[in-house]
Amino acid sequence: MSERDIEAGPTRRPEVPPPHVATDAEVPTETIFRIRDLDFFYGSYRAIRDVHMDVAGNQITAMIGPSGCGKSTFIRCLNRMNDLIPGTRVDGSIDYHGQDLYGPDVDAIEVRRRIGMVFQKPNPFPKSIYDNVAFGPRVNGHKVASMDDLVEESLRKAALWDEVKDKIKKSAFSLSGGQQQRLCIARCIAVKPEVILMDEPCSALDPLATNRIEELMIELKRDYTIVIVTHNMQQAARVSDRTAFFTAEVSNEGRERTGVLVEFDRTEKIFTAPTDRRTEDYITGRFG
Amino acid sequence: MSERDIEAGPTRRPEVPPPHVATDAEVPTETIFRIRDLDFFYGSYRAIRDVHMDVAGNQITAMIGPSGCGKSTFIRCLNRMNDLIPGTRVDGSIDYHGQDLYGPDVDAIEVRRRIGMVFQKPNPFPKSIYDNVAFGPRVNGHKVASMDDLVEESLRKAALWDEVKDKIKKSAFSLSGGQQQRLCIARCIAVKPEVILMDEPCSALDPLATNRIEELMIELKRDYTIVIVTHNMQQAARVSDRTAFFTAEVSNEGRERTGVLVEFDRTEKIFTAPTDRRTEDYITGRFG
Amino acid sequence: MIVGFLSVCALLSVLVTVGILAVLLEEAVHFFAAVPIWDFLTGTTWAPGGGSGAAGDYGVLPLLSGSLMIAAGALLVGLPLGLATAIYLSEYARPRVRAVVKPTLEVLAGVPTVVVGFFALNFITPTLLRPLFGEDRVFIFNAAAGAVAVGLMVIPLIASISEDAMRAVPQSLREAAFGMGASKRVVSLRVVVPAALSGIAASVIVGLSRAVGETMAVTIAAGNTPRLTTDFFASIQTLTAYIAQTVSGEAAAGTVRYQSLFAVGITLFAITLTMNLVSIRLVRRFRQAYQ
Amino acid sequence: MTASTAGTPPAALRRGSSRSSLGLLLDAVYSGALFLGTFLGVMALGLLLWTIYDRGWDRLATDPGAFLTNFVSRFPARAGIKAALYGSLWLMGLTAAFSFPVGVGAAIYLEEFAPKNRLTNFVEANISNLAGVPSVVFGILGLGIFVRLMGMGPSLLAGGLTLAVMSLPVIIITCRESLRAVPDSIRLAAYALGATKWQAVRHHVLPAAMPGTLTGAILSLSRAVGETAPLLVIGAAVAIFKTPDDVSDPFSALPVLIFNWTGRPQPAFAEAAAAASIVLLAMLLAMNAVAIFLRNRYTTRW
Amino acid sequence: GGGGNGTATTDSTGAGKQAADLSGSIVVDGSSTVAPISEAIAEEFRTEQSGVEVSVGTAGTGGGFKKFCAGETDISDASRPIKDEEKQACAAGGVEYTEFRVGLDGLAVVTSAKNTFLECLSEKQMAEIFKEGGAKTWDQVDPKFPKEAIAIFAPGTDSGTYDFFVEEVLGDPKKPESLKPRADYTASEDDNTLVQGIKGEKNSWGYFGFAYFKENEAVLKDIKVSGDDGTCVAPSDETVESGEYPLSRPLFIYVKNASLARPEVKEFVRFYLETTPGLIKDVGYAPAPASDYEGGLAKLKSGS
Ligand SMILES: Nc1ncnc2c1ncn2[C@@H]1O[C@H](COP(=O)(O)OP(=O)(O)OP(=O)(O)O)[C@@H](O)[C@H]1O
Ligand SMILES: Nc1ncnc2c1ncn2[C@@H]1O[C@H](COP(=O)(O)OP(=O)(O)OP(=O)(O)O)[C@@H](O)[C@H]1O
Ligand SMILES: [Mg+2]
Ligand SMILES: [Mg+2]
Repeated sequence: MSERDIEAGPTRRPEVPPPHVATDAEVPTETIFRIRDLDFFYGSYRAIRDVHMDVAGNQITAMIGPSGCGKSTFIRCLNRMNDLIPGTRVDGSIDYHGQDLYGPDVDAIEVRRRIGMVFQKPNPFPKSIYDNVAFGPRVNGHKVASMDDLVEESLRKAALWDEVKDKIKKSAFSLSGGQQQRLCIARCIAVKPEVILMDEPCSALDPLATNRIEELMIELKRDYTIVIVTHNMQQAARVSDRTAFFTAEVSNEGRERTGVLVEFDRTEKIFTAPTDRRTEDYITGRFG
Repeated sequence: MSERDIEAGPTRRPEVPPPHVATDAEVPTETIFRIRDLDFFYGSYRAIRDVHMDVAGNQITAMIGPSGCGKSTFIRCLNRMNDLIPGTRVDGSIDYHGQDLYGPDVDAIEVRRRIGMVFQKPNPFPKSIYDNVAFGPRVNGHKVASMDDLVEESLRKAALWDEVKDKIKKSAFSLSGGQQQRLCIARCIAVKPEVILMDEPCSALDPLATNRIEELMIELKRDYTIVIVTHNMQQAARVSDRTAFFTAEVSNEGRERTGVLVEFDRTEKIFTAPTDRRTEDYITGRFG
Repeated sequence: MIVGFLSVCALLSVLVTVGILAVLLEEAVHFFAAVPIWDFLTGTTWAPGGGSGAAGDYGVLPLLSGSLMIAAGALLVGLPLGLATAIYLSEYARPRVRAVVKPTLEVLAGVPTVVVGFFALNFITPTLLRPLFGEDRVFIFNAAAGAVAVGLMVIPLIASISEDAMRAVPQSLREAAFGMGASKRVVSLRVVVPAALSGIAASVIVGLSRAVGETMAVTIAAGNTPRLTTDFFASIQTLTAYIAQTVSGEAAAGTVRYQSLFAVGITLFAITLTMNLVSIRLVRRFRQAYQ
Repeated sequence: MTASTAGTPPAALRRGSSRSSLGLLLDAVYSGALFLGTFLGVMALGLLLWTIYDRGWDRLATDPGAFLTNFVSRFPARAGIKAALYGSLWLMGLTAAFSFPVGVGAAIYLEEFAPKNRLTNFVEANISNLAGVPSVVFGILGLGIFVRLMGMGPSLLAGGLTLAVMSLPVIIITCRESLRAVPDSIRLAAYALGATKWQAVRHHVLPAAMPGTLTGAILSLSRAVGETAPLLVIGAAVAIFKTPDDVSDPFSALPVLIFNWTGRPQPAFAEAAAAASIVLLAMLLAMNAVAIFLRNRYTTRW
Repeated sequence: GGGGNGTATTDSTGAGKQAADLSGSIVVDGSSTVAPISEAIAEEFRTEQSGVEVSVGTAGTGGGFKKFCAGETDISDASRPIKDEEKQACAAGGVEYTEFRVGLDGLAVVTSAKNTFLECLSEKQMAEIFKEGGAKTWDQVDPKFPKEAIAIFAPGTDSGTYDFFVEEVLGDPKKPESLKPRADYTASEDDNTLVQGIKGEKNSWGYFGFAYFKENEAVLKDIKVSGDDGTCVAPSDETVESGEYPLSRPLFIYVKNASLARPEVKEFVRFYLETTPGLIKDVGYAPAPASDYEGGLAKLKSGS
């Protein structure tokens, strides 16, 4: 958006190589998100800095990086979820299909209709399982032939149907942690958004369920664009087309931790021949 | 507790081999929990059935199994956390150091002081980070030389100190998902219970943080007994001494899903030479 | 469109205030033309002339002290009992007990205040206060009885509203504390109450407002003697009692006596407004948000 | 070997094995005090109910039919509450119909939509302040605005509006608090599904806030229905020999009648007043039952 | 005094005709003291004119006049004569009216049944008790009485009873030579409340409506009142009605002349004046001298 003076601000920038970010030329598909110079502030605290990234359509883009490096913050910028936290600020630009997401005449609601999200902490509504899933289509005014079918289909895709089919009218709060997580996935895909943002969608899932969700993602990417945050490197390697590695840069004598995008490239490349030293450190052996 | 008629009840039990459970003889250390014939009911729904298990002291016992099979339910029985959900019922017996945990003159508060817990969903108090950690020692009336030191130590152990040391008085809600999870671990170890129950303590953590928590567990087991629930098979294999595999048994035409303990043995044995077919299926290749 | 409707609703409450101020000021200005505002605010005798138009003394302090005594006394009774009830119902009581006690208390919020007044006069004073503090010490009409009566009326408000606030605290917070071996006392006092503080404060504001604004019960039980005193066993008069007495009395419109009721009304308005501004400040400082 | 080198041998899980006796004592004192507090409150209020029952039951029970269907009379034995009962029922309906939607609407606006600024703060203070305005003053307001300015006369509509205005503050305050208590994660979840603010409120936040809101409605409507002074001021009748047909009719109301009867010299009127109080409370209970039923339905534990 | 009789002309329905076919509604508001009489009349009137709806409110004499002079009511109940301020308001509101006296309310001067020394008080002694800076203990009223504090219970300054008593005992407050009433006593607008207070304090003294004394004779003791001639008179239905008992105040209704032009109002007022003497004792008051009612009926005739 605005031309920011990169060197301004009180932060002493440590000497690090500039991030290696694959350019558009390497990407065959259409660019859905075009992110430039993105900074995000919680009050005066800068949580992420200078993110430059292009998210391609019909692909799965994975975000990896240590806890607290700003992955959730970043992904929440993509559908303006952060608008809802008071005292926050976005700098830089995110274009969605060429349109500035934070432009003055952009309706955040419309943005969120098109760009769905699954949160890191499962947050079902205090309603029945059925109503949790049916809510999205209802409020989006989707004409559905049969809501029951849509609910079943969504729950099936999220690998939850078998477990809940007999208690579909029971409270979503009576589900186990992993079941709630899958419910939130089902809820998100039921509205059929254009882009699906998933913040660690499999963190509470066993390998079997994880596998089913991964299959779902691969199936979905034919029609949708998917961005996921994951701590599971294998998962990123398995499902994603491109991977972004974030890390927290410590400066000002350890007082400031700012998330930066270290490297963003084809997943294969990231996991086999990372350009940045830090990526390599993170990917390789040392950490289980 | 009571002699239950195993064949009674409306559930048609499918033909399955009896669980293979290592007997006490194979266990070198003292038995801390002696669980017999444990059934747990949410209202009329039986979530777990017939669990028979001995948890050894100064060991890490891992619970694995598909989502919704009753791991959380089971682990919450061990410190009577389930007492707080109205309409639930425990059948069978859990002895803790030879004393019936559900006996008439047992004080549930006393139980929970000795048997601490980290929950599956991070649940920090709406207080500062510092107060979250200091809460337990304060209310338990621990005499501590310096609360500041205790807080720092606990946060260090949970691999969170560096990230939060400059915002220790800020609200715990301003932490990232993984940071909240580590905060809950720090909060739990600050009260120094005899047993620590951890329900997926690393689900939101990156490999680095996970590694640190695992190191913590191994360090802690010198003095404490640890029971963890994890979906991460590698984690179970890495840290635990013994592993229990649970699964959900489907009966009554798919209408009833009850958690059962399939196999419980030394971790090495479970991962290399499982006795039960279902364990093997779960452990091996097919899933991630 | 909907937001428009909603904002109109909010606007309405402002209009009500404007309306009240308008109807009060309309007459109060005449009053203050006759009685200097300084005399009104600092005078220590309240002796309005009778309806016959005799001149009187209009020093509001006796009424003010009466109102403050009743409010303080009512809070002294209502706050501990109300909060105890709220915590008990939310954290301790079995669902059945709660299902009975809470609605019962709420019905009591609707007992006509006349009835409560007579209860105080015929029961609280003779069978509670007098045996306890001595027949000679306790006048038949006394501030204490009025305060207890109003305190009783405040209980359902504080208990019920606070209880709802406490129950809205997510169970996961309780679990977190119980999981560390906290007792119910600790959980309720250190986790639930702080998390529900905003709602509890609201209940106290509502209760206190009711205590200050209550009329009939006080009129009957506490007597109607405007008197600057701190003796809880003496008969007093509150601002509201004076208003009620005058509004449906004999005083002719246009007399200072009649206009004085509007001046008292404005005073009351100013007091409650200050009280509320202060309490909102306080609450904001201590509020904990949860997710 | 012991499980914990740090501490006590793993023995008793009995009460007090690790907790200090002071702590235990405090626990006991605390729970005792809570129980006692609740008990005292309920007792006192029970006693109050009993005195009403004691005074009024005989009068009510001797000929309930006549008591309910007679109009007032100068002879206490013949006096009935018909007009007042109808009037109160009408008032109850009107008051609820006005104050609940408006109160909830205002609360939603202030809590969910209004920008958080000085103005909202002021409006908030102003609403709490209205809660402390004595009912008589609302009567004066009603007389000035509804009866005179808007030309409604001493009609049911004017009475209902006056009581509604009086009930508003408590409904708004409690509804706001309940909205505030709804975890943000619920709002976020709804927004992420593309819900508008209003949809999120309408489908999730408001239902979750319903229990508290209904409590506020119960409390404030109970008060409104039991209120005398404002009705007297706007001109409710103590004696009227006709039940209202529509909202423009003059009316009587139970508390007005009760007040009037308790002021009469004959003790028999005091008994009739107590009997009328019983009817009023029964009416309230019936009204509350609806709200309580709804409240129980909406109750969720997070 | 009355505000002059109206100029309304006779209605075609015909006055005085006892037809059961009248309809319309009549709004009565004002003093809660007079309301029981109006209520009783309305109750009886129904049997004659079931088509006429009468409603009786109790906004107080002052509140009643405010409405009356704004033209909102047909009849205003009053426990005192209309005041100058109110006359002005009525004139400003264009409301002309006729005053009718409808009854007498005796004031009983009482003490607790536990009291042993109070039998009769002169108006002078009562002035001593009730004036500003008056007696604190009984011996200051009469040296024969014990030195005990006087506990005074009396209607609030805003009641007609108070006004009447003050004027009767202390003199017209508008005259500078009159005594000022004291303010440090326990007041209540509700006579039943006063009864409770007086019965509970053995050195109590107070005054209120006679009817309340009659209903509580067991716990109260009446004090005879002696006027200028020095004879002690006890209050009773007879002494109040005959005027022998000095402390009784008149009760009024004020009727809007424009309303009197309506046949149902006129009929109601006529009925009021004719029926009141027969039923006023039911509600605890005494009838006014017969001449008052006759005069009223005459006014009614001439007015139409
Ligand atoms: N409060 C409750 N009321 C009713 N049923 C419940 C409740 N909590 C859990 N269940 C059910 O009990 C079963 C076991 O749940 P539990 O939470 O123990 O699973 P879990 O093994 O921890 O799963 P996950 O790995 O997904 O956390 C599930 O089918 C769940 O739906
Ligand atoms: N609401 C908030 N207010 C202030 N700081 C916040 C807030 N939310 C997060 N932060 C801080 O911003 C940084 C990035 O947080 P974020 O949630 O984006 O991390 P993350 O990469 O998602 O981590 P995790 O893997 O643990 O979920 C963290 O240091 C965190 O403490
Ligand atoms: Mg995150
Ligand atoms: Mg679980």
